[in-house]
Amino acid sequence: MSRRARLLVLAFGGCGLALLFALAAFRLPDFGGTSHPYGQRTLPNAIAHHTPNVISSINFDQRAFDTLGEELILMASALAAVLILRTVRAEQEDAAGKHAYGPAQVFDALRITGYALLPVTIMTGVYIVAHGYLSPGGGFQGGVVLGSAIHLVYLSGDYPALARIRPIPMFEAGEALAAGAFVALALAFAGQVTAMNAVVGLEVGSAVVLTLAKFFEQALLVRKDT
Amino acid sequence: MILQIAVGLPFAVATLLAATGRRLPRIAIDAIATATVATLSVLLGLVLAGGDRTVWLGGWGEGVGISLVADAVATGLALTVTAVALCALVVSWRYFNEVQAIFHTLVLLFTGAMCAFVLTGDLFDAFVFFELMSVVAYALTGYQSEEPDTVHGALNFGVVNSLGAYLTLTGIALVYARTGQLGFVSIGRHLHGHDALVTVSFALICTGFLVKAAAVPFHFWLADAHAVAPTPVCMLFSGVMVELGVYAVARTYLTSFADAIPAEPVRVSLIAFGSAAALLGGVMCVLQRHIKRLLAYSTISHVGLLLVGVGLLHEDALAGAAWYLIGHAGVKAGLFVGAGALLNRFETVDEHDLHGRGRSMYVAGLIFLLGGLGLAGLPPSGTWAGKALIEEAGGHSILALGVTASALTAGAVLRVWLRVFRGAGPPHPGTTQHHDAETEFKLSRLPWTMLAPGVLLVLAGLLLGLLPGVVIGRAVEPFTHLPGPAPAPWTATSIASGVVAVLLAFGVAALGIRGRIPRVDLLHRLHSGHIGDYVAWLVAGVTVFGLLLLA
Amino acid sequence: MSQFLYLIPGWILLAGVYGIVTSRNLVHAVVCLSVAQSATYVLLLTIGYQRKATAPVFSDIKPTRNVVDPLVQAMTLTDIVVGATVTALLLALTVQVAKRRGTVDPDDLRSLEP
Amino acid sequence: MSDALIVAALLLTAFMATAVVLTRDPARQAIVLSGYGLVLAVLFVVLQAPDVAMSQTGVGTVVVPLIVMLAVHAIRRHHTREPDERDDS
Repeated sequence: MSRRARLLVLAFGGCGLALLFALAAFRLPDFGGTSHPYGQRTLPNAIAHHTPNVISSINFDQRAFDTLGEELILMASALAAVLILRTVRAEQEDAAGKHAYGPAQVFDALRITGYALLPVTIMTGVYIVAHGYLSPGGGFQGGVVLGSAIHLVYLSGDYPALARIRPIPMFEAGEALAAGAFVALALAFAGQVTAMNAVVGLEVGSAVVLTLAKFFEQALLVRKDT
Repeated sequence: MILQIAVGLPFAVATLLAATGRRLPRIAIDAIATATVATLSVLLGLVLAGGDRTVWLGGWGEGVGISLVADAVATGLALTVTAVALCALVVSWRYFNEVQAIFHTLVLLFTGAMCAFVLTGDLFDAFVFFELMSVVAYALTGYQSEEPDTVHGALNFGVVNSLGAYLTLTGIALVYARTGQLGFVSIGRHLHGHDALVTVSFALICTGFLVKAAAVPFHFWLADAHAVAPTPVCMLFSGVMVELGVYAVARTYLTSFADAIPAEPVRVSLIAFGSAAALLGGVMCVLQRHIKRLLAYSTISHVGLLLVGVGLLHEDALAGAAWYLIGHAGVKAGLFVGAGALLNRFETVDEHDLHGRGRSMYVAGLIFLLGGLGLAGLPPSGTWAGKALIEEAGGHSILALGVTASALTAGAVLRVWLRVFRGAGPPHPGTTQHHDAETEFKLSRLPWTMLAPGVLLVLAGLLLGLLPGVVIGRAVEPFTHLPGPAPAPWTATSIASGVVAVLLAFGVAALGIRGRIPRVDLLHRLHSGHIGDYVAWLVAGVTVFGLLLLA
Repeated sequence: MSQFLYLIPGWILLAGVYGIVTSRNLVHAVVCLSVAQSATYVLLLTIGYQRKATAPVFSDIKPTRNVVDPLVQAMTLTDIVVGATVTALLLALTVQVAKRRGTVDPDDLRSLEP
Repeated sequence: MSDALIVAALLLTAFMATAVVLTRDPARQAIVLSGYGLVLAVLFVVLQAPDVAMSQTGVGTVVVPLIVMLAVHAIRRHHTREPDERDDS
C-alpha cells in the first residue's frame, strides 16, 4: 500500500478508536470513587493470611495462577532470546579470531555510576525480595534489580569480566528450575508467599541476565572482516 | 485435583526439559515430551468422562480466586489441542537441528498454554495465558532465525498479535471498572443493560481474539507466519491455535455479555467479519503457488466459516461450529504434514517447481487428495457435518457462502494434488526460492513418523461426521445456555451441498491446472508484509466492529 | 467531569498506534508498541484509584484504613512483565531482520507474498 | 494526594508518551523512553501504587531502554555490511 493509503486507513481507524474510547470513558465510574468490590474482597483475605502487602497476597496467593502464567512467559521469552539470537554464536565459533568484543561505549558519568552502584544495588535487590510479603516490592522487583545489577560490571569494567561472572548454562538451568518450583508452589501450595517471592526473584533475575546477555553479545560483537 | 495436575503437567515438564536440555540426548527429549502430551490427553479424557466441573484454584472460591471450568466444550477442545500436539511431536521426531531442548520446551509450553486458556474461567487469566500462547508462538515461528523471511514473518505476527492483546486488556479494564469482577460467569451476573461502555469493552476484548482468529481485516499476520513456521508448528497453529480465537469470542459473548448486549448487532458483525474472511481467504488461497501459504489462506477461509457458525448465535449452528472445528483441525494439520513432506524431499514448496515431482510419493499424495476432499466437505467428514448444521441454521446465503469457500479452498488443494502428485497440466518455470529441509541432514527416505500422523489426522477428519449428533448437541448445551439442540446433519440438502462442493472443487482444480497461477495485483499489494499497513487495518477493523455493535 | 482523566490512556494508546503505522524503523515501531501498552497500565491504575486512600500495604497502617484497589495493581504488575518480555522478544527478531535483510525500514522490506 | 498533582502527573505522562513516539531516531528514543519510564513510575507513586512504581523503575527506566540501546547497537554493526546484500525487489 502507498503511504497515503496507509495514512487514510489509519485516519479512519484512529478517529473511530478515539470515538469508541471516549464514549466508553464517559460512562466509567467517577475518577477516585469508592466502589472497588473485588479489591475490597481481597483485603480481609490478605490480612487473615498474614501478608500485609495485599498485592503480594493477590499475586502469590489469591490469584497465583496468573503469576504462574507470567513466570512462564518470562521463561519462554528468555529461551526465545537464546534461540533467536543464537546464530551469531555459531558464526563466532566458526570464524574464531575474526570476532572480538568491543569496548563499552558509554558515557564516563555512567561508568562511574556503575562502580558506585554495584554493591548497593545487590544489597537492595536481596532486601526487596526478602521483604516482599511485608512492604512494597517482592520477587519480581528484586529480581529485576539483581539481574540488571550484574550488568553494572560491564559499565564499570569490561566485557570479559562480565562474561566470567555470568555462566550462561547455570543461569538457564537456574531460571528453568525456579519456574518449575513456582509451578509446583502455585498449584499445590499457594500462599507460601515468602518462598514464592524467593523463587520468583531467582527466576526473574536469571531471565533478565539471560536476555541482556544475548543482547550484549549481539551488540558488542565486532566483525573484524568488514 | 486431576484438573490441576492436567494444567500443571506440561508446564512442570517443560521447565525440567529447559533445565536439563543441555545434557539430555535427543531421543530422551523426544520421549519425555511425547509421553507428557500423551499423559495429558489421558488426563483430559478422564476429566471429559467425569462430566462438567468447576474447580477453584487454591480453594479461594467465587469472587476472589481463579476457577478452571471444565465443561464438555472446553475439555473437548483441550483434548483436540493435545491430540494435534501429540501428532506434531511425533512428526518432529526426525525434524530439526534441536537447540538444546528449546523446541520441545516451547511446544510443551504452547500446549499447556492453550489448554489453560481454554479451561480458565477468569477473563484476566485468559489474557495471561493468551499472551503466553502468543509469546511461545512468536518464538516458534522464528525458530529458523537464519532465514530472512522467517524473522520478518515472526515479527509481523508478534506486533499485530500483541497490539490485539493489549486492546483486549483495555477492554478487560473497562469491564472491570463497571462490574468489579473478572470471572466470566460473575461478569455476566453483574452486567445489566447495555450502554456504550459495555459495548466498547466487548468490542475491545474481542479484538485480540479476532486477531488470533484471523478475521478480515485482522488476518494479515497469519499467512506471513504460517509460510515460515516449521511444519509441526504450522500443524498446531492452523489446527488449533487460530480456532481458539473463535472459541474465546463465543465464550466471552455467551458467558459474560449475552444478557447485556442484544444479539442482533453481535450476529450482524460476527457474520460480516466471518464472511469476509471466508471469501477473501478462499480467493487468496486459489491465487497461491507457495503451498504453505496456500494452506494458510485456506485456514483463514475456514476459520471465517467457523466465526459465521458462532455468529449465527443459534444452538444448532454452535454445535455445528464445534463439529467443524475438530473436523477442520484433523484435515488441516494433516495437510501441513503433507506439505512438510514435500519441503523435506525437494526443499521447495512452490507448486510450479514441484510439477510432477511427487509421483512416487504415494502417501503424501493420498494426504493431499483426502485433505482436499475433507476441506470440500465430502460426507461423512467432520467439516461436512459441521457445515451442514451451520448452513441449516443460516439459510440460503450462508449455504452459498459455505459452498463457495469450501470449493475454492479445496479446489486449490486438489489442484496441488493434480499438479504435483499426478503431473497434470503443462509445466511452468518455478521460482528459485530455496527453503531449508528442516532436518539436520538429508534423510535418504521419509521415515514413517513424518507421514503416519498426517494420514491419521486426515482420516480422523474425514470420519468425524459419523459421530452421533446428539453427543455434540449435549456437549454444547451448558456452553450456550440455549435449549438442547438436536443436531441431525444427515439430510438430503446437506448431502447434496457436500457433493456439489466436492464437484465444484474439482472444477476449480481443473481450471487451475490449465494455466499459470494468476496474480491479482490489488490483492498482492494489500498483503504487503508492511507492519504499518497491518496495524492500520487492525484499528480500522476495531472501528468497524465497534460501530456495527453500537449501531 | 472527572472522566476527562480517563482520556489520557486513550491518547497514549493512539499515540503508540500512530507511531507504529508511520514508523520508518522497526526498533522505533517496537518501542511505540510498548508505549501503546503502557496505556493499559495507566488505565488500570486510574480505574483503581480512590481519593483519600493509601497504598494497599498494611504493614504500617491500621487494617480499617481505606486503601486503593489492590487488584488493578496486581494486574498491572503482571502486565509490565508481559510488556517487557514481548518488547525484548520483538527486538531480538528485529536484530535478526537487520542481519538477514540489511535494513530495518519497513518500506524497504520486500513483501512476503511471493 | 491532591487531584491537582494527579492531573499534572497524567498530563506529563501523556506528553512524554507523545515525545517517545515522535522521537524517530531509535538511539535517542531509548533515552526518551527511559525518561518516560521514570515519569510513569512517578505517576504510579502518585496513584498510590508503590509496588508497580518499583517494577516500572526497574523495567521501564533501566532494562527495556538498555535492551533498545543494545539492539540499536547490534543493528548498526550489521548495517556496515550493506548495501551489497540489500533486498531491493
